[in-house]
Amino acid sequence: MKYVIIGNSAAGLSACERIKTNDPSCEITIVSEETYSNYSRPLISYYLKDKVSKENMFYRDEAFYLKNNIELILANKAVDVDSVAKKVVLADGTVLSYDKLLIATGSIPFVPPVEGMKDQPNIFTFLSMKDSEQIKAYAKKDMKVVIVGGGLIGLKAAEGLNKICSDITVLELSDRLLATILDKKGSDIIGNQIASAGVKYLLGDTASKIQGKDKVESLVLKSGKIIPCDLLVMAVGVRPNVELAQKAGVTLNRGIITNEYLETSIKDIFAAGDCTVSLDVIDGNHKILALWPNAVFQGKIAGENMAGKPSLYNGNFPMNAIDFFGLQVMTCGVVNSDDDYEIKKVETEQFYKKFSIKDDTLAGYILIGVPERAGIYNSLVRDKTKLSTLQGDLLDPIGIMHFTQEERTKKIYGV
Amino acid sequence: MLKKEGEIRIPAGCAISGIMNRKGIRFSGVDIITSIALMHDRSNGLGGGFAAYGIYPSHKEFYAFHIFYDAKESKEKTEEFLNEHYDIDLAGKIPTRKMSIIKDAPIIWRYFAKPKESTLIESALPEDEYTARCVISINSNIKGAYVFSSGKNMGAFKAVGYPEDVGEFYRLDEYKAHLWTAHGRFPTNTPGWWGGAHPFTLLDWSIVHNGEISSYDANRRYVEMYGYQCSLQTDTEVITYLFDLLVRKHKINLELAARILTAPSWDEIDAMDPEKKELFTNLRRIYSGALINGPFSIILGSNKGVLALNDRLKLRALVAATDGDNLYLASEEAAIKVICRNPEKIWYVEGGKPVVMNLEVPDKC
Amino acid sequence: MKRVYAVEKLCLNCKLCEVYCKTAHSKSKNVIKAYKYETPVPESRIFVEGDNTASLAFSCRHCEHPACVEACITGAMVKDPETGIVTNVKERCIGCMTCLLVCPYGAIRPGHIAYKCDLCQGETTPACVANCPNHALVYIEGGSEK
Amino acid sequence: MLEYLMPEYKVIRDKDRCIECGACARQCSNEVHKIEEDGSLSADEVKCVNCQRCVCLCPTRAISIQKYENNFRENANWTDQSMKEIFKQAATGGILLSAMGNPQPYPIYWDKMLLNASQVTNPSIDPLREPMETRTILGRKPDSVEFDENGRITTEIPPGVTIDVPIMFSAMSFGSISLNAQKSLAMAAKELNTFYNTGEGGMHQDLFPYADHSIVQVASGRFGVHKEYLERGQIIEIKIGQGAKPGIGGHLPGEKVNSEVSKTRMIPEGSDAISPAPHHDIYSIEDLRQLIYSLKEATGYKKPVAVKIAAVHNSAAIASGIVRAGADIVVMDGYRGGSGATPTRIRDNVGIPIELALAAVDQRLRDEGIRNQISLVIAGSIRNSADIVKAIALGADAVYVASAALIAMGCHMCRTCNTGKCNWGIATQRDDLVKRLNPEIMSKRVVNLIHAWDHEIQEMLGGMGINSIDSLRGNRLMLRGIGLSEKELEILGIKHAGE
Repeated sequence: MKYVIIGNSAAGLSACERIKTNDPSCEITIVSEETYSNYSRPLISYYLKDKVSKENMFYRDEAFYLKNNIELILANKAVDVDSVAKKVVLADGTVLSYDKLLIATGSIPFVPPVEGMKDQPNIFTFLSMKDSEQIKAYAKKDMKVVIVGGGLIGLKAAEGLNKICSDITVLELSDRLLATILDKKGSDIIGNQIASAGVKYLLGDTASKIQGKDKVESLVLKSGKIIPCDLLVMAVGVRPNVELAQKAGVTLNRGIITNEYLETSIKDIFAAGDCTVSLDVIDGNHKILALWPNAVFQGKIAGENMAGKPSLYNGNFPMNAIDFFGLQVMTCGVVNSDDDYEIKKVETEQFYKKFSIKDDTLAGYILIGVPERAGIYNSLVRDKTKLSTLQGDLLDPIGIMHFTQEERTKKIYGV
Repeated sequence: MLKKEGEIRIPAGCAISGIMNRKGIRFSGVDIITSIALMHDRSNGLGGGFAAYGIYPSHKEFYAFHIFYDAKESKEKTEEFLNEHYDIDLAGKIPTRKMSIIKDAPIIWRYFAKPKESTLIESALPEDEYTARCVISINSNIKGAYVFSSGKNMGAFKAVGYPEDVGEFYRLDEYKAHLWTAHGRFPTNTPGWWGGAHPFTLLDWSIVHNGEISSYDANRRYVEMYGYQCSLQTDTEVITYLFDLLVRKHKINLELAARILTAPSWDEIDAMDPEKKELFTNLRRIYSGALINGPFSIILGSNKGVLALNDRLKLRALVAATDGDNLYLASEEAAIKVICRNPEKIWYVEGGKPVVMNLEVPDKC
Repeated sequence: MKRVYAVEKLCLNCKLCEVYCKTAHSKSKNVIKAYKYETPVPESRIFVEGDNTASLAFSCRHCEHPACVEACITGAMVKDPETGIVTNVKERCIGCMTCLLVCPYGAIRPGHIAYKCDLCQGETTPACVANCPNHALVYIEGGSEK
Repeated sequence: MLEYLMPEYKVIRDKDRCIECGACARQCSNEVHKIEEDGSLSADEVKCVNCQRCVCLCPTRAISIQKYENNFRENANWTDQSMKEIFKQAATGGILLSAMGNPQPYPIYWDKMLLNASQVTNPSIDPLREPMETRTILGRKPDSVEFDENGRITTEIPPGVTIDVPIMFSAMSFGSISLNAQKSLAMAAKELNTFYNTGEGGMHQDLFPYADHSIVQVASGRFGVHKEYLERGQIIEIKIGQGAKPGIGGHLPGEKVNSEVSKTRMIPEGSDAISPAPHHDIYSIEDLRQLIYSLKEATGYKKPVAVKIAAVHNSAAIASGIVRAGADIVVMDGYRGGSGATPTRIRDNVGIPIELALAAVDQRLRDEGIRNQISLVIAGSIRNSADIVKAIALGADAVYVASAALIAMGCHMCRTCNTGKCNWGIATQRDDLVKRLNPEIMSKRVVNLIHAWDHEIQEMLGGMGINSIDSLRGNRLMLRGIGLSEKELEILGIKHAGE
């Protein structure tokens, strides 16, 4: 069997492993438009602040490709798919035929139009290794940095740049940082944390105009405020990279729609990772779940199905583990619907815990400063465990003893 | 002052020897003296003795009491006692040879006697038990008197000295017996008391023994529960009593009695067939006090025959040989070969496995 | 593979497993030095939960398909294909705790990096098991209940 | 009221070694150790009973328990001990309670007897090379047997039980000790092929698998006694007395009677289990005979019945009566024998040393010609294998051990069993403490101990030139007294060393 995988990151590589396991004699070709081989996208902020060396960015070495007999094509973009002839056309004209195709093209930055934005050399996005390298090369200590977007990418960029530049301002249009994964209280804690690290942030504001000749020199904000800017990072958000999927003609709804085997609307074309639409098992909605673990998980399922071993994807749910300036933040599922959910929370100077509960099951949580055993909360969400069966309160430090004896025996011995 | 047997327990090493003819053909004491003399080095001159069976055919219905007296008064008291309990048919000195090497001889007297009918009936005891009690009574109550032989048609002859000299002293070349046993003694300390020499006898039991049993006090306290008095504190004495208890009183056959004294190990018993296992388990349980432990070789004589026995671990030498109707037993092989150059069969007696020869025509000679 | 299993009814809540785990993962391998003189203070990879009435020592299950390995964004968390031992390579780990977030057993301890049981890296008997005073931890093959 | 009693112990914590792991605090049921808010540890020494649990559990050996040095004015008559006891009684008005055996400095006769060994005239035996038998059969037996013409024994032989080592575990009831402790002994008994004793408290169902190695006890309270219970035991023991408290019955405080104990004893949960001082159906020897035969009748004459008495002044005559009353095994418990709870005055002042009682009883039964008919088992602080060899040489068939087995399981003789807070999980019914005693580990330790003793017994036997325990029994020539008076030697029936 010939497999072609578009995308050389979490979902793509995870699929490779499963394909290889289930179909050892297969041929796999991976196509990536990146110049680097696989690297861990979430690590680009760590690379920026020199916490991770370049070599450690690559989480699978060359041997991985050799061992798995994978042909890796880098710096070459898949530009078209002929799903009838089962062929993929690359930017350089190469044509690859496939028996099964996986689209794992991930996300691309979403850059909203801003007045005055051209190809200024000091405007950056922050999603790829290349972005990180370029920022690293450009940034100097005394530069004034403005980051548009107080979400995950923006704050990670701020954290990475904080090591280099002393004047950083984050602009967030909504009323709180990390708006999609935190409530106001959580956001305030993060705000304090980044502020104490010397990063400024403005809420309810954003760049409305870029000023400067050849490069950005200052920004006019929505509020009318004008702030100087030597380095602008556009980190408003990402969207699924569905360009190729569109060419192939698969059904889309923002992201690629798949069935539970992660096959797209076109036979033998599968999709996995950030470019897809996933079922959120908590609220039952289909949405983009741009999460590393979900990408790996989907890649695995897609890989198995492609190799002929039926495997079901039952959906996932949003979850994040992030550390900001040394503060550990864990969030999952529903975190900001206080009116529709029963809320249990506790906040102290050291930590913040919040649980959203519905129908005796946990729908989401925020843990700031208390990462311990977050995985158990996650399992409660995933397994829809009836909270009334737990021995002890959710707000107590959770552990294996919260489960009934039968449950914990299962957990200990059930591996 | 050195204490004699009965006042203290004296460990001793020894030589033993025995010859028997199964048909009851009698022969003189020359061979047994030759045999025991060969093992001269195994004794130290502090005790020697013999037992002879079938020597008194003319008085075979009478108890033959051989008695040592230290003094006349002892003899008088004893004879008074004997006259009270027995009808004495014949009494007299046991004939001896004058020998410079045998010193300090006591008065040695012999009586052929039958229990007085009236006193026997009054005692309500069997004749043998009656006699045993009389012997024990003399030995423990009459100072200076010691009955060293009390069987019928048999006799023990013993003295302080080397056994070959003792044999000559008692003129054993002039006696004829179908079973002879002999003993040469090597005590580690003793003033040399004639009564302490071997064989030890009770009724027609005689025993010669080489060894030192480590179970002595357990055995002693066991037999003493059944009316015995171990006044000599010797192994020979306690072993004799054990045989007497098992064979005479409990009616256990001699071979089985030997298997009680040198009981098979629990490992052996566990491996036996169920019936045998039950038997030996019960015997070991009931007769645990009769188990003899420690090194010994013994030759036990009686009117029924002879039994030779080694301890369970075979810690003492004992050789047996057969030739024709004769059985030869000795501590050393050479002591057999010196009187029977080419026996038909010769072997080392196994630990705990008795060698028995029964007289085929008991009480006939 | 052999794993560490807790026998709940025997756990005393003494937490000596934690002490010896820390020591086993210290530089000096000496209890007192590990606790008092080493920086950073070594972390225990086994945790006793509960109280004197009911307690339980818990550590990594070294899953067949470990969620932590799948979720690791750096490639630090690896499962040895031969021994089955799941280890966090400390040189690669950046302490993002995604592994912790996905571990349904709560067996990973947060810190500068993620700390977890490495079965004492192939020691015949892991330190926690060897030092449990009541044999409440056993190191045995398989997963079926004892 | 002003407290006159000062703590008995000091808890010394070496700060240089303490790593503040808190194991001591979590392990101390007496709540001596405490973890302070800053994580440091403190100690309330008044509560310390010196059980050594914290010392043993401390991973850095940072703790030691020392005597609290506080001396009253010296007085050979009014000792500190006697004054402290008065303070205690003046404060509480109660009788003094204590546990385990008599700790007073009375003579220990075991230590005044020496054993013999073979030299030259009689070879010693090497137990590593030669078989060495310690198997013993207990029970009644005839003096002699009769055979049929096929050589089969026709005499009826009463039931006997076989033990591979002359050591059994004496009665400790479920209630006084934990089920795990009992189970450890039961498992050890099974492994060693010997017996443990349920004590007066019935048999918990978890011990049914070890029924073949059980001695069941019938004591004055009759707790837990029913037909099935009797049938489960291999030996039935009537307990008349106990060395630690001759003349009084047992007392299990209600706090120790949890639901399992209550079920097993067949008494209400939380109620005190008080055994009467006498058996109210035994006011004389003929009554004992009736009970012995009732028990035999109830169990079809299939099991030996033992009668256990405390060693008191006229034990010899009593023992003789017991043999004649039909008991198959006579058990005597000396005044150093242990107990879970006993009035201090009785423990320390009533009864006689087991060594003397044993010597007297064995001789008396021999004088009466009945020693061989029964088995004689003794108890009351057998501390090591030499004690056992000496006991058997004096005339015992086997010994019971209890304290030694408990020590093997961790008991440090703090002698506060009566509080029910045993930190070693032995003398307690608190679940959190009981589970500290893992029967798998503890049975192994007990087995190790008995194996070690058995080896030592074999070594000593071999040294004496004996290869079967049968030849040691009553073999008093193997003993010599040291530093004993003529009278003591006479009672013990042994000679002085040098004789």
